[in-house]
Amino acid sequence: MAADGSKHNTEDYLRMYRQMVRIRAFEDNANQLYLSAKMPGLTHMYSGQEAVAVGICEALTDDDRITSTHRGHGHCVAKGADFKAMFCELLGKAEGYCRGKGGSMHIADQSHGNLGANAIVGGSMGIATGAALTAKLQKTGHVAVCFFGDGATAQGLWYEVMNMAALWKLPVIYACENNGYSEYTKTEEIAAGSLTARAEAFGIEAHSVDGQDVLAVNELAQKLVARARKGEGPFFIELKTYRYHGHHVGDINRDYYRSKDEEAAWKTTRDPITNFGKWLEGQGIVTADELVEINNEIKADAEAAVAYAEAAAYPPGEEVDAHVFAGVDHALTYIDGAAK
Amino acid sequence: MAADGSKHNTEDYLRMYRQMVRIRAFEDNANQLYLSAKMPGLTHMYSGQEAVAVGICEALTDDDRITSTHRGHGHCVAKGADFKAMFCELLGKAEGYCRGKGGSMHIADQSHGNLGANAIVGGSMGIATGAALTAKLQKTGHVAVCFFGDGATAQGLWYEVMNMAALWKLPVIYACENNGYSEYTKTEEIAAGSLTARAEAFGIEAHSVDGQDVLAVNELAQKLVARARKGEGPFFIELKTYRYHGHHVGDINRDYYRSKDEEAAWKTTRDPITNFGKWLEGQGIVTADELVEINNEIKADAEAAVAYAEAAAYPPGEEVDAHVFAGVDHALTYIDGAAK
Amino acid sequence: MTREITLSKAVNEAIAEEMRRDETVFLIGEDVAEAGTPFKVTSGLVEEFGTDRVIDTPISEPGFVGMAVGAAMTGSRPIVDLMFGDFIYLVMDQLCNQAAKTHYMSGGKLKVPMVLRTNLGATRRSAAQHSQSLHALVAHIPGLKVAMPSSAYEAKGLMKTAIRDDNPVVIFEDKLMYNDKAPVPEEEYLIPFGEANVLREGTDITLIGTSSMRQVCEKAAEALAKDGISAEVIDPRTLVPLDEPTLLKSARKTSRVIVVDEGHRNFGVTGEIASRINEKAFYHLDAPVLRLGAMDVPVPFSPALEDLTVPTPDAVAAAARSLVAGEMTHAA
Amino acid sequence: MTREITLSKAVNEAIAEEMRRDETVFLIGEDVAEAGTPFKVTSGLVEEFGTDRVIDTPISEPGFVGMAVGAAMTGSRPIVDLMFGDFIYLVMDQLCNQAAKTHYMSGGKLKVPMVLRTNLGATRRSAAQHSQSLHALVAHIPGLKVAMPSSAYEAKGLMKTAIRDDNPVVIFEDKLMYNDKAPVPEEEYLIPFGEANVLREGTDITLIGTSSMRQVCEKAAEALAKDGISAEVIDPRTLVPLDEPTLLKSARKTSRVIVVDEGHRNFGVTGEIASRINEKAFYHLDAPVLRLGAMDVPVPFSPALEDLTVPTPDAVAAAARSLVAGEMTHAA
Ligand SMILES: Cc1ncc(C[n+]2csc(CCOP(=O)(O)OP(=O)(O)O)c2C)c(N)n1
Ligand SMILES: Cc1ncc(C[n+]2csc(CCOP(=O)(O)OP(=O)(O)O)c2C)c(N)n1
Ligand SMILES: [Mg+2]
Ligand SMILES: [Mg+2]
Repeated sequence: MAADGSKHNTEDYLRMYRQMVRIRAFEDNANQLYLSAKMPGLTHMYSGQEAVAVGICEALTDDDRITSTHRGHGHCVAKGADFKAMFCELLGKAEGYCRGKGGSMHIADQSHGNLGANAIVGGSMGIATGAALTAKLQKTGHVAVCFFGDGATAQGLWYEVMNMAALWKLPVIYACENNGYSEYTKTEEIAAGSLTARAEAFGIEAHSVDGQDVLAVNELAQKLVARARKGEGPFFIELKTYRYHGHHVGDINRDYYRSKDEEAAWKTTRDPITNFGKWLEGQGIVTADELVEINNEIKADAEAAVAYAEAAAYPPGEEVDAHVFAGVDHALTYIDGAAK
Repeated sequence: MAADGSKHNTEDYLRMYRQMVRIRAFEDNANQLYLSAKMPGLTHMYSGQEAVAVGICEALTDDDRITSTHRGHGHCVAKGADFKAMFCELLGKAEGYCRGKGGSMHIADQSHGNLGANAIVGGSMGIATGAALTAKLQKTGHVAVCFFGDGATAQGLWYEVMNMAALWKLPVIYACENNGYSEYTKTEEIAAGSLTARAEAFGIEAHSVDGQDVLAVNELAQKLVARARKGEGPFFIELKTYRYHGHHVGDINRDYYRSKDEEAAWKTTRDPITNFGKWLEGQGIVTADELVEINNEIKADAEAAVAYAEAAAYPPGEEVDAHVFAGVDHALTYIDGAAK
Repeated sequence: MTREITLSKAVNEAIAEEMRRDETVFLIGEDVAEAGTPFKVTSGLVEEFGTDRVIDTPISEPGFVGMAVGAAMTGSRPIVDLMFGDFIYLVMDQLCNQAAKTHYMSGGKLKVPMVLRTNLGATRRSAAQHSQSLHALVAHIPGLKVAMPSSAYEAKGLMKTAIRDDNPVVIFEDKLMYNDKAPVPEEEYLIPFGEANVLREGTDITLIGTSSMRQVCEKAAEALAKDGISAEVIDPRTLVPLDEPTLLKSARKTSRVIVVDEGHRNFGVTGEIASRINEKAFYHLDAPVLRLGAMDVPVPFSPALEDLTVPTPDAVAAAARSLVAGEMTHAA
Repeated sequence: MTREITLSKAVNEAIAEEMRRDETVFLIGEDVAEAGTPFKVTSGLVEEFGTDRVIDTPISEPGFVGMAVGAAMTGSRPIVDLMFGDFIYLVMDQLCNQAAKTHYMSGGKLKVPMVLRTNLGATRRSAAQHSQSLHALVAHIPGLKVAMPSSAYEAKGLMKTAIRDDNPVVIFEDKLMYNDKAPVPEEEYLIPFGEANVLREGTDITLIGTSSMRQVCEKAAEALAKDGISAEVIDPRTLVPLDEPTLLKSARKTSRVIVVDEGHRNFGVTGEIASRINEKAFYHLDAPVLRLGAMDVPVPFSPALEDLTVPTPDAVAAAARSLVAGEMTHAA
């Protein structure tokens, strides 16, 4: 662990721990829902990468914005979302964050500044940078964090917005979660040169950090967020991490691109939750029993939320053409000029 | 001048000189055609940048491919095109390189490996890289050169294709003509960081060279082309140069973004043709009289080609729906299923 | 008070007025500040509003459209200047996957109040990549509103409505009309979306023309009047929403309709408008609804060819005469 | 010899056969090699043809489509795999400004023989950015051919024709049909572009269905047969070129037509087909040509909503019954 026990107070540590456990619990349940064919569509598990979302989001306020990805549950939880509204969304229920219209790949939580997951790889890079533009123009002092994967660095959009962010000193942090794979392909096969150098070429300060170490991530994030607020941004962070599951929940037989040994090694030696828990114990901040208690409590929370979501109602059919246009109740009559 | 007289033979030098003069003569006539309202549409003058096109294209064979830009006459001439077919194209005549369908912004010369000018800034970056992919897959030993301006470096497409070119070691050279402006904006206002660093971040060897010095450009191009043929590519070259005219022929009052003094300084001290002419004289390769003779001869050629093009016929109306699809004489009947 | 101003000036006024009214509005695009765009539409704005609100960008269309989406989601009201309508292909993902869907995907939680202003129109000898009229593409995508001003008056009124709209709106100006003058009130006015404009009443045939095809239809109607044919001319003004009631009312009255639009004919705007009229006014029609669009070829550079590709008043009048005469060209 | 194979397998065979026949053909896209695409359509190809001809790319859709254009211009015949049809927005510039126009802009000097294969289709619970059917966008652009296979048989035959075509061809496969089997000959065959397939003859009404809407129409026709209504079912197979003669012949025979397509209805494919029939078979029609498309909303995630957005056999049959019964829903 990068930080020593004195820098943060106990409450902060425990919140970080709990948030990581909440993400893991959310994912375990989501995976279970999928495997038992209760979840429509498919979904991408964040398990293994918890320290990234939590380390960064703990450095942000509710007014700071984030944009998220297809692998977005972790960011959503870390930014403060509620289990019930999340599970409802995953099941396409009316009480979901997006009234069931978005699902796993588009979950957004406006109340906590999460501008949404995105099913277009790299698709939110402009959005995050634009949020930072609002922050600069309206002098709000807010910061925007753009989460994306190593695979997304191949999208040209990133270079376009980095250039503008650098020219205009926008308060945006590009957070690349390098989990070693983009779908079924190793990162080195799809990324030439160096990721940090790519940002630096635009005059953007770049950092590389161990994405399994929540304290290291948080410490860096605190610093960069504070500097971005003062107009010293943009910044780039590469976070080295690992996804435990397949690319999506259906990606089961994956030996052809990734060995079981490699997976086991990360899970046993580099798990962000286990390791942080051990550190907390070592520092005398919690006992092993207290950790178990936290884990159990969160697990129960998640299961209750799942049960709630399963019982919840689908949106009524008449909502199908609502929300196409803000201010228009039903798009179908509106576009035919009937509602004028 | 970067090279000493012994490296090239006299013939090469004179051809380079002539090619630069041919570009200038072409542009002077094109400009005149526009100002006298004889040319339809508008066009972008290459004058001032001649050493770039000539220095690079002289390192290529007819089988090597180039892609060009909205400011493309120079590349076209340098790659071996004929004045008559070029002027015919600029005037929309049937004998033009593209039967009048392309015009200045789309002039292509398949016979000399020019895959065409492009009116989408950055639009040909994929095309050039794809030409290099064919060269690699079919082991032709050919090289592709992608010409583009400093402004085009803001297009995300470049980063996407650089990444793939680097991963697959494609024989492509990205040649960025940095003329200090993109339309009415100075390069430093639209480009953060460093252009060469952007290529280097992808592991691509990058060079910066004086684009007014035809020998320096040619020497570098010769080396890199030879290495690209051997599979040591891709490469990036930034060529520092200057456009003498406005952004396009109609951009007359331009003091608000560029001073007359700056223009005068480049024209009087940095002209690629004058300076190369002086060097040739200094080396005893030609006399001042011989240079005048060359200039006059080319001027006469250009004027004859203009006269030819002015007298040439427009394409017949029935060609309007030809060439939409290869193998289809008339697209309008074809798309309605009449031609099956 | 009404004076005559150019379409450029009308757009400029609309933007300036809205920027004065609402400080969250800003303008972003290539060379929109000092240069005022190549068409000089935005000249003077940077002097009044400064470089914070009139923002010159690098040549990064997907990038700055994406940023506009994010800015709009967070309390700004960006107006994006896309220099040529042909560049809309570059921004389709940000426009159609992001801007158009965000409100829906978020179940109404997030809004994207942004305007994308761009242009259309051939015959400037600008060849295939600077002459397209691509409004059909965006009209197909749910979540986008699409406006097609047909004169300085509409350009101003629709632009102001667009800027105040809480949704992404795409406005296509005809680049050949920037210097055309039309009467425009001094006083503030807005033109609501979804209200077609009946420019000329008639009884024999309805000519529906979008953007500058309105003028083409008006000229055709004048020529037809000389032949004793009374043509009604309608400008839909917005494609999404489309004022079907007004179009249907006219079709039911005249029983004959021609739809004229400068986009390509094939799988374009005219097919939709014609189909809706056929579907909903079928039993009132005396003849098939005809359609005139840009020829289904890339726009050629040569003036000798380019002029053949766009609908003209003569072509519209000729089609109208044959319809009124009851010529059943395709009856076989 | 005919056996039953899946649509996936049919596409795979078409690509493999053409790659064997012509060594300038190569396949490029994300995870097309070892992974064989998420839909496993290209499995096994890399083993036979190697990584030089089955090329995995980074997530750079505009980049690799642009490269395919350049490769096609210089003697290769690339097949581009675009993982989801929704990503077509990202490649519109390279596809529509470059690939579609190069032959024309060069006056016939340069050719772009490439295939872009992608997919369409909702109801996989994949939400708004992975469920779109965007074929109307490309059908609008001159210079592109557009094929819409409706079964394994068409998927193979059209793919082989596409690969041999000297022009850019976009093929939209229905991602819900990848595992559907159909009889496919062992022997080589090609399906020419511009030849519609009359799947079922009928006399009362014509149902035109693209892609999987063919099956929807076939099911509707079966239901209608039980009611004594004789429906003709036609699959256009290609949108560009469109086999107008076959469609018109049927319309003139049955006098009633419904066009069904899974793209959005507004400004989409159905409008064009309906308009052409109205225009050229008007005097033979007893009723307006009706259109069924995907609902004009972004595709919602919730199963409860998503299922409402796509045309079903029931909806087609109901529309057909009302047409045949002469109900003039919109006659007012
Ligand atoms: C534009 C686009 N191209 C392709 C895809 C398909 N796709 C979904 S996730 C993914 C891999 C993303 O890799 P990375 O960015 O590293 O994120 P990770 O999945 O590892 O979290 C791909 C190719 C997509 N959704 N969007
Ligand atoms: C995609 C796109 N965006 C904008 C334009 C308009 N435009 C034409 S040339 C140009 C400036 C290009 O600058 P640069 O690349 O430096 O080339 P230069 O004109 O200096 O040769 C712009 C913005 C365009 N043609 N294409
Ligand atoms: Mg990854
Ligand atoms: Mg420049």
